Amino acid sequence: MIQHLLYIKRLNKHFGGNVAVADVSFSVEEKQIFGLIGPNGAGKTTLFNCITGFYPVTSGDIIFDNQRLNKRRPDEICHLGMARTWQRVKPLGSLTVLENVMIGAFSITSAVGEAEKMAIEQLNIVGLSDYATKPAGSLPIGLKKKLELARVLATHPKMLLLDEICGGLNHTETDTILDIIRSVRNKGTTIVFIEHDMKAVTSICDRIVVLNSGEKLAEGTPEEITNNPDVIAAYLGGGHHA
Amino acid sequence: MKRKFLSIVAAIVMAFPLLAQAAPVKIGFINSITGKEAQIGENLTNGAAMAIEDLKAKGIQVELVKEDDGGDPKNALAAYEKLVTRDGVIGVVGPYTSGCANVVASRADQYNVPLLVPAAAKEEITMKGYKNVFRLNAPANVYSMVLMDAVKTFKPKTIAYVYAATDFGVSTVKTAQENALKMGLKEVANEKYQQGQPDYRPSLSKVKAANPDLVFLVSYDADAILLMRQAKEIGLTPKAFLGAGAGYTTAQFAQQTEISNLVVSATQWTDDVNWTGAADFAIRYKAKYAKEPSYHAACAYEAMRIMVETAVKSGTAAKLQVALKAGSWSGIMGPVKFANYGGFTNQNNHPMLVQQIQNGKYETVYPVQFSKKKLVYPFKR
Amino acid sequence: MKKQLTIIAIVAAAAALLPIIIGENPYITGIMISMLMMAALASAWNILGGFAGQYSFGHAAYFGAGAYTTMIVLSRLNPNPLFGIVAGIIVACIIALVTGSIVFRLRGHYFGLASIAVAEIVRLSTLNFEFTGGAQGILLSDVSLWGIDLNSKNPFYYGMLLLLVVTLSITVWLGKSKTGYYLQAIREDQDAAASLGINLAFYKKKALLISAALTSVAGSLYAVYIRFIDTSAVLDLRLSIEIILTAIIGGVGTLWGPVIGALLLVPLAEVLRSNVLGDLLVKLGLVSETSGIGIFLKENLAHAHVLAYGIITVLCILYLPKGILGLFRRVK
Amino acid sequence: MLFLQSLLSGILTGGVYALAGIGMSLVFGVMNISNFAHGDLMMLGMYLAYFAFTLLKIDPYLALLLIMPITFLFGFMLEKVFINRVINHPHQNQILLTIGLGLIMSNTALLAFTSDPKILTTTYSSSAFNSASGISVSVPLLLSFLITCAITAILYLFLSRTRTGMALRATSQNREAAQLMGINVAKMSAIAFGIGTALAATAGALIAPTYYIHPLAGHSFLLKAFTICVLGGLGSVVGAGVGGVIIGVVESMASTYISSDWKDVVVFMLFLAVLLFRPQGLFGKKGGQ
Repeated sequence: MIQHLLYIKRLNKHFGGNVAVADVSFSVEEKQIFGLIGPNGAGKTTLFNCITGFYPVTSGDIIFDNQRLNKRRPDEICHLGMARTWQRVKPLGSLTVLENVMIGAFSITSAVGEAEKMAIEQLNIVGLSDYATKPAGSLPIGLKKKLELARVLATHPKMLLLDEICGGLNHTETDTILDIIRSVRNKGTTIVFIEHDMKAVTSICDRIVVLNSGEKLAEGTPEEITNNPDVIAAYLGGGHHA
Repeated sequence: MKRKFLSIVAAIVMAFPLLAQAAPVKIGFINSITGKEAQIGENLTNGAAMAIEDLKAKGIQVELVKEDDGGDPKNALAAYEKLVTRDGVIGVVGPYTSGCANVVASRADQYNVPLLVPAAAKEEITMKGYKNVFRLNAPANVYSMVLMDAVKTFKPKTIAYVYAATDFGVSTVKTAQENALKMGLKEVANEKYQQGQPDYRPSLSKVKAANPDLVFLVSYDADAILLMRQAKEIGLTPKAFLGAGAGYTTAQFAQQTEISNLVVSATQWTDDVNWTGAADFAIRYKAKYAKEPSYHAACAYEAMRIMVETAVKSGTAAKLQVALKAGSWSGIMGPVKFANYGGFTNQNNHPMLVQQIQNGKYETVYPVQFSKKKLVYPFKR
Repeated sequence: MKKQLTIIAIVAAAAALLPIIIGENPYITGIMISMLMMAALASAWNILGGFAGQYSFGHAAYFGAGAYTTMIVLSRLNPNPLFGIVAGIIVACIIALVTGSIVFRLRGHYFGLASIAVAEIVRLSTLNFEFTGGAQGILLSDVSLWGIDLNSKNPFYYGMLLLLVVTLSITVWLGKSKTGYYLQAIREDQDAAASLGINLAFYKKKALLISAALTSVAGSLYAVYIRFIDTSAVLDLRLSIEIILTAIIGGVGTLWGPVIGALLLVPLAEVLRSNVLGDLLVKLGLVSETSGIGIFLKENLAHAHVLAYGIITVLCILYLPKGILGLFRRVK
Repeated sequence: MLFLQSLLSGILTGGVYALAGIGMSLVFGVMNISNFAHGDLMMLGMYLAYFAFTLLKIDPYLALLLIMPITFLFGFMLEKVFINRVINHPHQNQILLTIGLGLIMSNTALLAFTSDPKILTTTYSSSAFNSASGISVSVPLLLSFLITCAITAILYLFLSRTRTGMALRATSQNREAAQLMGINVAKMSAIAFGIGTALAATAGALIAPTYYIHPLAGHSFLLKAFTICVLGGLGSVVGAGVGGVIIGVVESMASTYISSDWKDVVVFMLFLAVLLFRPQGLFGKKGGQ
């Protein structure tokens, strides 16, 4: 039997009268790169916020690594091995790049020296070593995205939730990030991926779920999704280009 | 960093000798010029200033060093220490607030510079046996004592207390309760309030429901007017309103004839008392400051006068202490003598007065030997 | 870290020599005690405000907790002030824990407002209860410790200095520890911090507890030093605001900022209070004592000291939002 | 009887609190600033009413027609000169700026007007309607309550029916979006602060005939105004109105049935309880963060 790391079961999230996520179910296999796509306002980020404990869910279950996440705090979820990045990057502006990554590393060690060592390692992986002593707030957006990635990687997660990690990046930058993601997966980390850039999604994902207006529209391999007429109508027809 | 610190300290150290030049006799005056008690502080400032003027007219020269404590004990202590160690004063008048006076009094024997407290009411100040602490005014317990004595003859049966949650309010009511117990008065309501509220009606309604013969009030200036307005509004009419000093003894309160008529209050001083110079002081004060003198002003005037006159004759702090202890005076506050009695040390056994507002004017009504008018009882609207 | 600790040690050693240099001078020593106290208070506040970005507007509650507990213990239970100090820390920590559990679930404006509400509840309760001395406050005649005369100022000077050194050392140590990094992460972005595994409430509470305990020790020392406390002296909102102003004007989040703020503001307040400036101008013959300006200066300058405080605050926020140390950093 | 009397005086006193609360809530909603100078702006209104009455012989309630435009301009100017320079600064700096401005105002008033409290005595200052059952209703309090209701209604209409009102509301909902829609948010901030100031001053003027006038008199209303804002939901005008009346009644009931010296504690407890269990306030819309 295939080992699933994350199950989403009939998840609902309402804000007052607005339904942001409606009855969404899917599951993510270990070591998969799993894509979550959909037009603006489809509920992708809301779903992330529910999974990572930032929003309480209205109903349904989130099971990660055999643990129910519904009532857990974000920091507990992080310690269970699920880490996330933010669509709008959240650098700890007045701390240095190195210190930002150390904050991530502190979730597995309390020793400052060791955290520093682990952080330097991650900076090397994403190629930010030259910027280690710069304040994080001063980096350009492309490097901030890399920093987000290095910071979550330093928590040594089992699963990584990436919210538009390539958003706002040029082709070269996107390719570097995708390379990093692949290598991370190859080391054993499962990845869930929100992305607008269809090319990025289809080139890297093993499996894709499409959300539209909070509901699950389709699920399948990249080929199945790109050929799905519903998806083309809702997503591509909605003004977005593959 | 360090250098900065040192330079600041050095600047302060150097600034002061400049100020401490030789002068006739130096007296310190600690007062609440700013802060919550600034309003009463101003009365003290005026009273003391008039004393200095009068002394000058008599050819008595003195250098007065004024200090503000802002009502903060820490500042009062700093002020006192500055006065005695930097400015070289041989005697200090003040501070006004009980808290500040308490702290300064507890240090007076350490520096051996006499302190004359003009108007702070807390009993403790002169109950610790401090050699160098003298007090002119009567302490808090006398306020209630004299008020109760004044109405004793009318045989009231019940009493209600309405008072500010301040040191003076709580202390005064505590002694009032003791006195009431002795008189066999029954307490039917006890309403302590936080100052500065716009609405006292709920408390007053409770008092009204208890229907007391006497309503004993301790409030500060503005609160007193507010309370009496709302008392009139809800129709609270006991046989007498007894106001313990402070807010019930101001000219502003008396002017509100609609609400203040026939309110009885205890005070340290009135302008129609038959003490030497009291009436004259009132006239001159009014001419100079365009308002009625409060008892605080009279206390400050007399305290300053006694301090300076005695200091000029003594010349040193030690001699001043002896002279204050031995001397006796008579002036606008009546006879003054700093005596030891009933647990007090160096306390002037000042007879307090009871006054009643009659037709917008304070009239002394008790004790009989100091008064011209009779107490109107019961109270009526 | 070593370097910073060495600087603290050198500064402390120099400060320890000051009373010997100055000699017997209670007035100046008194002002220096106030400076050290304010420096310690602002530094302690800075642990919560500077590191964790949680601006408490209710630190008077912890100062008052220390002062009141110490006075109550001294006057009723045990004449050794050290017991009072320890008891004060315990009470302050209990208040901090309760406060933390309520207010750290809130963010932004709410935290500041809630911290005021808690402090006001503490103040009003102290005013209303009997065992706290209520509105009358608590007066203590004499205190002694191991035969040391606590009527003299030097024990308090060294006590406050020690407290300041401890507070600064904790600040340095925090800056280089996991907790310190976590608190800074919370200050920068709470969501990011939580997503990186930081238990927000736990670390905020930890910072508040450290800050409250240090603040309460200052309160205890103050109480034994002045020997009279009431709510307006040790629990007033004014005190809370003075602490923040000192930290902000010096430079929030820096090691020495709060100290510099205290070294400037306390003497300034004293100069304005005692009207040294007005007297100086008169004595120097720059202004005639009987002229309009002279009379105004003599009579009103004391009135103006809170006004001056207000003006300095506004100018500081507009032109030096990062405090005096921020200015130096910009120059660098 | 006692119950009815305290309920009534609670509601009426709450009306004035409400006005102070509404002004603060509006400023909060549009500018996201906690205005610690609000009490001092109330004090300004008290003095204006006092001087209008003593110097110009204008009834304090009539003087509102003068006070409101003057204080609106004053608030508008304050915003332009000081507040808008810190609009993007951290909250704490904004708070400290308003504290500083408040200190300047109250201490300037201390220098100018001394700390002698002024008493504004009108012919109706201590008059009341007395019912046969013994319940009395203070005339000035009733008048100020009615004026409060009228002002709140006008403000509500202004916010919901006029272009400027709608722009204010849009700015309050989402500053960035409003800017994108072409609303001049800087101007809206100044207008909001002007209205907030005018409302604070009006509250001050309304309370003047039944209260005392002192440079620090506004301070006791500052924390109440905050409590009201939080209770009603920061930024909600209707919420603040209802919140004010609730606070008035709670205070009045607490002093009748608990004790008058504990009533402020009860109010602060209520404040914390609201923060804990309903941080968006009674009328707030947004979900808790």
